[in-house]
Amino acid sequence: MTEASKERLSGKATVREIFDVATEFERVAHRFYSELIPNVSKNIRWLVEELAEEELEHVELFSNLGKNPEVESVMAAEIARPVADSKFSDCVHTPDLGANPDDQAVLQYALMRESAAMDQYTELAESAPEGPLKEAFVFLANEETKHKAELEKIYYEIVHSGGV
Amino acid sequence: MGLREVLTPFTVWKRVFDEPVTIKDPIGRPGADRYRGFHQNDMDKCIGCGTCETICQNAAIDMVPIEGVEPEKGDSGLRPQIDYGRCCWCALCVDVCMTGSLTMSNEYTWVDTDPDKFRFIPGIDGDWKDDVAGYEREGQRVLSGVERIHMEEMEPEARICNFDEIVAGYTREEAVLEADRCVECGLCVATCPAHMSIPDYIAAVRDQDYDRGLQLLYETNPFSEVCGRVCTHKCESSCAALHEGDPIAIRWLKRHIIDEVPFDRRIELIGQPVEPNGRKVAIIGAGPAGLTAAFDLARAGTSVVVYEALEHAGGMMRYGIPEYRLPYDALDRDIGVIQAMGVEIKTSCRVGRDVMMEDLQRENDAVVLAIGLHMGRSTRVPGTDGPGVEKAVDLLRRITDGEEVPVPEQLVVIGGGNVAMDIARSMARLQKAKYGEVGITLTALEDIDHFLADPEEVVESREEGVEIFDARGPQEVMRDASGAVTGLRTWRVKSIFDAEGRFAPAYDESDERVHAGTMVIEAIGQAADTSLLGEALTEALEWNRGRIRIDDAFRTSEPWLFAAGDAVKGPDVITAVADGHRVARTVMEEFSARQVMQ
Amino acid sequence: MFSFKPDRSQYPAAGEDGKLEIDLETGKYLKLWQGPNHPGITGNMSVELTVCGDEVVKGTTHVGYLHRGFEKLMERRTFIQVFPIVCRVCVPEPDFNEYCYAAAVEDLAGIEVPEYADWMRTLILEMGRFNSYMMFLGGIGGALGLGITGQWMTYLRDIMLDRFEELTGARIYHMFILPGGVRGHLPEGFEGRMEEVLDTAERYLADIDRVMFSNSVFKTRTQGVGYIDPALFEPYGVTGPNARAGGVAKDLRKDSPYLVYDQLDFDVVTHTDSDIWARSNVRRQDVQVSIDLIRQILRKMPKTGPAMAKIPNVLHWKIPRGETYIRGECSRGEYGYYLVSDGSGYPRRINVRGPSYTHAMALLEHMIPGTNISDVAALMVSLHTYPPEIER
Amino acid sequence: MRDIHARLKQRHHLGQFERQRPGLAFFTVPREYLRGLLLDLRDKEGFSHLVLLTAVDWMEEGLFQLTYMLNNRAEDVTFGIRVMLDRDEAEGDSIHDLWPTAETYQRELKEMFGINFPGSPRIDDEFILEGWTDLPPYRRDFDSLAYSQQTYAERPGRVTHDPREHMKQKLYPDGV
Repeated sequence: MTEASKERLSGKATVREIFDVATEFERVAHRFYSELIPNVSKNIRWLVEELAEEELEHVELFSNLGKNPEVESVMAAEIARPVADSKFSDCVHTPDLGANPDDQAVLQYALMRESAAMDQYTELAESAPEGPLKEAFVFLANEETKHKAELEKIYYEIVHSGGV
Repeated sequence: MGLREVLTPFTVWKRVFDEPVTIKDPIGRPGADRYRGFHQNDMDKCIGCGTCETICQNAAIDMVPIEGVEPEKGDSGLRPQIDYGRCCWCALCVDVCMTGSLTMSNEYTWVDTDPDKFRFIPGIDGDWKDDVAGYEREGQRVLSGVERIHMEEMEPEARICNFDEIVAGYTREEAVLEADRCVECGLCVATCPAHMSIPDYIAAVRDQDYDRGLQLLYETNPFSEVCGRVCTHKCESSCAALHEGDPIAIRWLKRHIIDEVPFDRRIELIGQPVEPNGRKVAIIGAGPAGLTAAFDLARAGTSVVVYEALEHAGGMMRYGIPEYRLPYDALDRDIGVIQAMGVEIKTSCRVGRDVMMEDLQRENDAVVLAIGLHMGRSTRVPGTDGPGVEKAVDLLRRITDGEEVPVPEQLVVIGGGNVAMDIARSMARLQKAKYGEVGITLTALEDIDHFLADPEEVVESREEGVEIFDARGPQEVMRDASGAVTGLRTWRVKSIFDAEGRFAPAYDESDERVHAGTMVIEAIGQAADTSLLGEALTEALEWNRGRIRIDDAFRTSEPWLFAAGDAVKGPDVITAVADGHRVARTVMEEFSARQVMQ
Repeated sequence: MFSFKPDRSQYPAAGEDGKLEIDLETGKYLKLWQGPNHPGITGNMSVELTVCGDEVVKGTTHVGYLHRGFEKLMERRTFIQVFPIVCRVCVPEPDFNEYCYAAAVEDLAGIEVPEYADWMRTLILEMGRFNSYMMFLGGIGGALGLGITGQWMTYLRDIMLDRFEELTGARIYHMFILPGGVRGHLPEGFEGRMEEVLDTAERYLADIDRVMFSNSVFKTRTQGVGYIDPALFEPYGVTGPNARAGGVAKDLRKDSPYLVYDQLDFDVVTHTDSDIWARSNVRRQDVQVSIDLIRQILRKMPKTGPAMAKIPNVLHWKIPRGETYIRGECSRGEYGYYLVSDGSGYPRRINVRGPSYTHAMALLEHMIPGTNISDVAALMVSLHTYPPEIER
Repeated sequence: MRDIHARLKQRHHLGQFERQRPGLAFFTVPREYLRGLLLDLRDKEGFSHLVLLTAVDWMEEGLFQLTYMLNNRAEDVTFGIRVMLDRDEAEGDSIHDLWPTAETYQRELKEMFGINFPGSPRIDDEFILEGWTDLPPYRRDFDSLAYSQQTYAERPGRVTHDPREHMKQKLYPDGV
């Protein structure tokens, strides 16, 4: 068990730690999808492109938050570490979807990620100190919930329809 | 003659003291409950079929568009306007009304100085609009037949042992009786993707003029053997007759016409194509879209070659639909007519392997892509990788090809569409032959009321012993220590659609079930295999959420390439036929445009 | 009291060939038009009278004032579309048209009408007969200056029309008897309301007996006037009450029972004198028969049961090739529909046989010479003719 | 019913006996045998009631059909006797001397169908029509709709729509 994992299990974390992981989460995701774009066949590229674009918005959100002095002031505070944190942090490590993944594989991965993010942000929205950071987490929790729902619909439409 | 006869008449002077019997104020006197007064029309119930106009012997009724009422499936958007200068109050319009929307109030006084006021639209105009009293026909309509003529079908016990066709087809007597029920409103025509001349060919059945019927069929559909059997018959869901009875069996009547015209006569009736125009078109995929386009193009004098990867032409009509629904010889007759128009079909010729896309592009004036959806999707729930899990489309294809397929005693099908029913019923027949019993469990996400499969498919599947579990979401294919499939674990689906009607299943994890079976067949969805395009063309083409982007006229982003059928649109044979016509028209328009350019 | 015995030996003069020689220039004769707009009850027809003094020497019937070409119109309509037209051939008793037409179509198409519909049709026809007789009794009184009967009979007809209205949805043109059956069932409580009407009618009819049939003026002016020799009945196609008044007990309801008449108990009313008095009396008694029949029907008819047989889709109903003739005993005699189908969706030919066709034309013209001008109105009314049947 | 027909068949060259229902039958007789047949029926067989006399225009076959409906009231039997006439030289034989009332029928047939009955009283007198110069109106080739359209003016302003065409225009104007 690494130091980081031990820390994670301790139950408490500073806002900065959480903030950094989340920023990294979004950044990695954006990079992952962006790099995936050329590797998938053109007919499913729309899907990866849409995903990358959404993540980019989140990356920008975090980078703006980082510059916000109000947020800076609470960075040292300690808050409860979310239960979903371990699953969420694992997403920082990107999977290998193979050389030429199909739409279903991309969707399954995206769904898993959205699900982790939704849980993480929902908890953080509860526990974060009042202020722009909390607002951001509330916003993100909503966003990810919506994304997940939308992705599920796309998933079912692509995979489960045509069964006429 | 006595005095008595002079005096007796005077005895009636007693009546001088009687109350007068006249009605003091006749203007306010209400008509009887059944009085045939001014018309009323329930605007929401009315479907604008115009039957009232047809029956009116005074020509008092016009069908007129109404602001705010737009034409839609099963509703022409028109509503009757009545000219009271002509109306004779016979109420045949009320009696013949298909929905019962048209009634009459018991109001009968109306004074106006403007004669044009007396042309009025019941349901919009008139103070008596909501009056309760007045003439309504007693009970259901009697002026046109309410019940569908029964179609003879094989009993479950008889049909489960074989792949023989289940539906017998109408006899002439039955067909004429069924055709008689049609009121020729034509609401169905808009619903039919190919806009077949349904009322006209039904009239041909009534007249027993099968030559005319066949010609009408071929004007819009070269696949009447097929559509007469397996069409999704959406037309019947917009039939005026369904409002107080059974819709007309449009599909069976179409089949009846084609049944009555021998193959050679069909070719004779259609006639030969026009003079060759020197153009060449390659069509990829010998399914309904590709072959319909081929038929139209060939008849217009174009030289057409259809490239088919599989051993026989027909696409999903042959490889997806089981023989008991669509016998191969029926399909062969439809294809035979198309070939008789000079269409060449190269079977077992896979584009990308046996012939290259670039060559087709080079050697033809246009290429039409009609490849369908032949790749089965998998749920990819845990356990789906490995032996014992099959895809329905693959199995159906193998059954058609006469290949040996594994037939376990007990198996599970995932899916609630027609493909799921097709594979379940096909496997049921194979099980019956092998074990003497059927052991099939079918699970579907949808609840039974929302199955995508045709209701009769569900009914017949059950009759044949398929056990259906609706609203079950697959979670895992169970395997034993040796890796052999033992069953399918599912959760109950709490709800399946969101407010917009899109798929968004929510599960009840506490309601778990394991459906035993040594094989799981996935029949959930299909995808197009676009690998034949090659990387360069795939990159060059524009796409729309996974499908090749086409415009309204079925042009792709490449000027020489057109696409149609399930691969770009879906979801059924008749839509593919409609697409085939449209793409053929586009190709011909393209040729004319090029001619002008040159 | 009065006796009028014209001496026909002098005039009109007859030529060697037996033809009348009427020369208006002599000033001996006068042309007089009775109708078409006269206040009697015979409707829009006229009789061109040639009179000499107050004696009529010649009468010629003219019709065509309400010719609408019904038979031709019917040929242009589908079999169902003919249904709303037929009743219009006869205003006072339209239902025979509906029945005969429907039965003719059913006969050619081989349709069996449900029992309930047969009873209902019988009821409707008797109600119509009642109304038609009301018109007659009012009319014959009016023709002889007895205005009150017309008022009473109009009232009785009106309350019967109320019953028609609640049963069929219309007062005059009921359009209730469809080919295949009838359009509906009896409304709730109909029997009671009908009984009130019949009861009222009987009371008024008793007064009619007093004011008309026990009236010396009426008797004098009708007895021995307008005599038809029963020997003329067959040559002139005389049927119905006109023939029954001459002792011919022919009534299709009895002789050739249609609908449910074989299940009903009634007598055929006859008289022997064959004059206006006899014809009026027969009709007066026949009203009572109708009243009794209506009561019987309401008592005996089934309470439920289908009103319509299963018929093909009327919008393209083709009737098998063939021809048929359906008749019934209407208030004026034999009413019939001759229907010819060529197998298409339209009738090839429909011919309406109305009793007035023979009564008001050949018969009337034959009877008129020798009558007094003042009796012509009563004579016309006594034949009980409705001109639309003639010109259809 | 059938025996009367059988009895008279040979003598009057009767056509096939067509029974419509109990008590009603039709058959055809050549024009020249009509009078003899009617006399036999009237005087020997009890068919003394002339129910009606009318015509049917079989324009397509070039024929007029005269229908003499005779009834035997005692036996409750009605015969419809058909005489087929050449439509171009439409002429029948008057029976006004057998039934005086036939005069009216014959006058109407002359006026409405243009079928002449020489010798029938007042055969050329106007019956229903007045000053009619067009084709006899009950002939099939007289188009009563066209006549009414020529004679009367329609009140303007009425337009109707065919549901099928209307839906096409609104939903798929170019046919797809």
